[in-house]
Amino acid sequence: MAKVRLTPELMAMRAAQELPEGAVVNLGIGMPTLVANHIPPDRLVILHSENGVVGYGPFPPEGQGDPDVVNAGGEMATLKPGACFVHHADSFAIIRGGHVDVAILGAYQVSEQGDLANWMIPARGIGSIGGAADLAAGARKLIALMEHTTRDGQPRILRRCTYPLTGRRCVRLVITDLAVIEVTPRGLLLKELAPGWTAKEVQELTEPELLLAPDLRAIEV
Amino acid sequence: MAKVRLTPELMAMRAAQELPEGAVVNLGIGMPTLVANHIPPDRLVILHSENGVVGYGPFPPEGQGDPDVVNAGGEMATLKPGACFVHHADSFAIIRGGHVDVAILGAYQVSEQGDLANWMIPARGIGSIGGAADLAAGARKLIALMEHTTRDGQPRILRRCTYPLTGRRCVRLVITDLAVIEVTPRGLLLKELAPGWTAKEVQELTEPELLLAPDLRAIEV
Amino acid sequence: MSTNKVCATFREAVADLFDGAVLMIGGFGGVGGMPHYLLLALREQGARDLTIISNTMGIASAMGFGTPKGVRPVDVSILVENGQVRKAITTFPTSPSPSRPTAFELAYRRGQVELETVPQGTLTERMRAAGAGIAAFYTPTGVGTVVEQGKEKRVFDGREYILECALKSDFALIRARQADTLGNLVYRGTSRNFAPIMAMAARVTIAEVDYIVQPGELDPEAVVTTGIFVKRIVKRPSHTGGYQGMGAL
Amino acid sequence: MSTNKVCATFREAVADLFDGAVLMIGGFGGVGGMPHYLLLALREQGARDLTIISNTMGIASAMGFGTPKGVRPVDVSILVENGQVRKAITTFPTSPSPSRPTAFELAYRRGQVELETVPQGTLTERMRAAGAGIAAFYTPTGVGTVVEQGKEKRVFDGREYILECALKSDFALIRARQADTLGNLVYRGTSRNFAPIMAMAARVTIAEVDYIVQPGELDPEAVVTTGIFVKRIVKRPSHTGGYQGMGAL
Repeated sequence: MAKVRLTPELMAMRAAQELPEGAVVNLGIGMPTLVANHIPPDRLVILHSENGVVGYGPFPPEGQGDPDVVNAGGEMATLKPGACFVHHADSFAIIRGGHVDVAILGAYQVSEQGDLANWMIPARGIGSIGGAADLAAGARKLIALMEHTTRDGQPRILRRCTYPLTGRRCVRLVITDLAVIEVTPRGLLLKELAPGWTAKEVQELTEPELLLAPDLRAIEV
Repeated sequence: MAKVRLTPELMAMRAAQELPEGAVVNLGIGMPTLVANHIPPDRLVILHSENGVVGYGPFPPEGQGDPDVVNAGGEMATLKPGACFVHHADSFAIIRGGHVDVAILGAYQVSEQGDLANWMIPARGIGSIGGAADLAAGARKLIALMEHTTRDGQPRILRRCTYPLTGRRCVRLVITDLAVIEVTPRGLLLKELAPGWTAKEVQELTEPELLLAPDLRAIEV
Repeated sequence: MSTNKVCATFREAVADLFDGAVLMIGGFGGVGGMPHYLLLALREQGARDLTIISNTMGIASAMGFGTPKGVRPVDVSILVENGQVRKAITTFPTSPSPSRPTAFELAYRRGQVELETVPQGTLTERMRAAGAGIAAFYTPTGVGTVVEQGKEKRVFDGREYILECALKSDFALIRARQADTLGNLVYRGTSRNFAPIMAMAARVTIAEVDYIVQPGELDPEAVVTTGIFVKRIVKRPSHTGGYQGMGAL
Repeated sequence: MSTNKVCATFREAVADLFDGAVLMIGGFGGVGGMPHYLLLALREQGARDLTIISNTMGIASAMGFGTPKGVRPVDVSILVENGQVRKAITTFPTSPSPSRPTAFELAYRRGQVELETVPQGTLTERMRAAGAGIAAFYTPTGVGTVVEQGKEKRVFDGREYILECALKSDFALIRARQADTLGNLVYRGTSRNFAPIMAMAARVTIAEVDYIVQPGELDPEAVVTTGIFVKRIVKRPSHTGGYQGMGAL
């Protein structure tokens, strides 16, 4: 079986499976915004974006967007029936107040303990923290959606993050192009593998030791 | 000249003179709400009420009110063009944030230093503080509108309040049925007298010593 | 995360209110914004030892506020009289008229209930803080008065402030004008008052509304309370105009 | 307490912005909600040593956000490039793409500007606190990260929080859809974002709007920012559709 790394679209499709009916969900900038396109139309998921929209939907067709209806990445979005707008203080009240059931954020690094680093590359000397620290503090469940390794093949899932943190012990689930890993009190639990990959191969690209789920299986999207 | 105590309506008329064009004004429960009826129609004064209306007007004609448009005393009010509604947190942000130019509140007692007591009669053992403490802390100028003496003729303007305070050093002007008195760093300055009253007579009904304004004159309404 | 927020009856809407629950109840004090039918249902349901967070402890039924003689508006007094209230956190425990005391004031004098009196802006801000994930804040309200007793004081920029803590609840009973089935709410006039803030601060917010519409029927720019904050909605009887509409008994 | 809030020109609206002023600038980062014409007028007016409080430090002009090739959206970068900015308090000093740096990032690397990076919710809440008379508050955001450095930490209910202080400004430059002549504002879509909060927190709030109407023409239930918070309003040119309408240079 050929070893396949999941594309961003496939990762977004897998992440969409984590969103239960009725959940209030925040999608971070970058890859996570793709998740909006993969929520089944018959599943009622309330998408919230920190720039003040509740109830947005998939991206509009090319050229049909409204610059006054954008997501957290500044990309144009559509509105679902029942959407509404809130100002920034209310938007972060939703986040920090524990009203977001699931947040999906991109990450540079995630640690064994669920620490998240996603806002600054130390070598750049300057970074943009945006709303990520608030989501890390406030979301009931935080999912990191990230590439498993750096461009030169080094692990991004580490014993300890080496980049400045966005939040401590906040990540509950990691979805990468290679695996789905749960952060548990006992350690990182490998639950799913990208097609064609073995646990051993994923372990080699992961710094902390992975526990194997009894029902370890292939990612299905 | 006959000695006259100002009626509540006349006191409200006098208080209305303190509201400059463009001012944001909060009127407390009781006598202060009467002030709304005595603002000249051509003077733009923005009346704010802590229950969440900005830009209300005089009382409606008997029987024509709307129970969903009331003032802080629960009395029905009218809306002026450009009125809007805000929720309670925004309403008190307006108050505590220093956006109210003038507040006019009733008072049981006012002290020489401008302390205000208007929420609890100790003998009753229970009282209602409402929004008065917030107004005392937040309004840029606080005017106490009150009867000069108790029912049995004792002073309500005291060296020190004997009732529980609503706020310290917050009252800037006192308008009573007998006088208009400014709270200054040097003490209480008697500025205006009710028709037929002398400074000496008012002093006898006032505990702290009154300074006399150079232009002491009769209240005109 | 239930997606069916519409309750068929008021009884169903309050069925799980438990003994000892902390409850926010909307309304400023008069008839507007008061969740009359939820209060009536809660009296029938009978949960006891309640802590009530509300602007007044039933001044509408004490004062009447324009209702005709013999007609009495519904407010929290009906719970007090029914012995369901253990404690109040409120700004107005008493009515403006000492000769027409609230049921709560009478119960307080008999030592049957506890009372925490809080300035209105502080009460509101404490609820908002709970809803917004803020643990505590420094406010100037009440400095130099009994309000500061037992609280930390601190100077910022030369001015004294009091530390006040977030105030959350198990349930909020509020009234709105319209809801869509997702729980988005719009209000009418000054009856908006505490409802949007209580909705944020309660674990379960239950809204009593005049109309329920489909998602998309409310203007997205004019929604005041997002459905995120509302767990249950229930429609008032449509025949309740006039004083009945104001919840009169 | 002036009652004539309508300015005839953008130049007049920003005439008294002084060297060293602290300025809030609305918008999330893209073209929506950005006070384009006020920014252009401020560049012409020339006030220097400004402290800018804004969500981004000009990522729209770095990223384009859908504008055609050769067309560049107006944002705070024009002030940075003109040497008017001394310091930024912001959540996004950099653009998402390292290969398309903001003018601010380049100036920062040259040591020409100061930077305070603040989490977005904290930035917002600090501004709201200033507008609401709250001196400081305890937030969980940033605990265990560099955000907590130099700040007081405190445990409430077993959880750690950071003390953050109110953040006010001399001026706020915001954009809204419509104003009435009293300064009441309504917005459009996600372009609402920071504007209602900045309007509370600034001593002088200046709103750039598409339409100015008479008092009474806005729905009292749908006004988002009360005129109490708005000191000046100025109308955008009506001919600015398309990318011009988005403030392109």
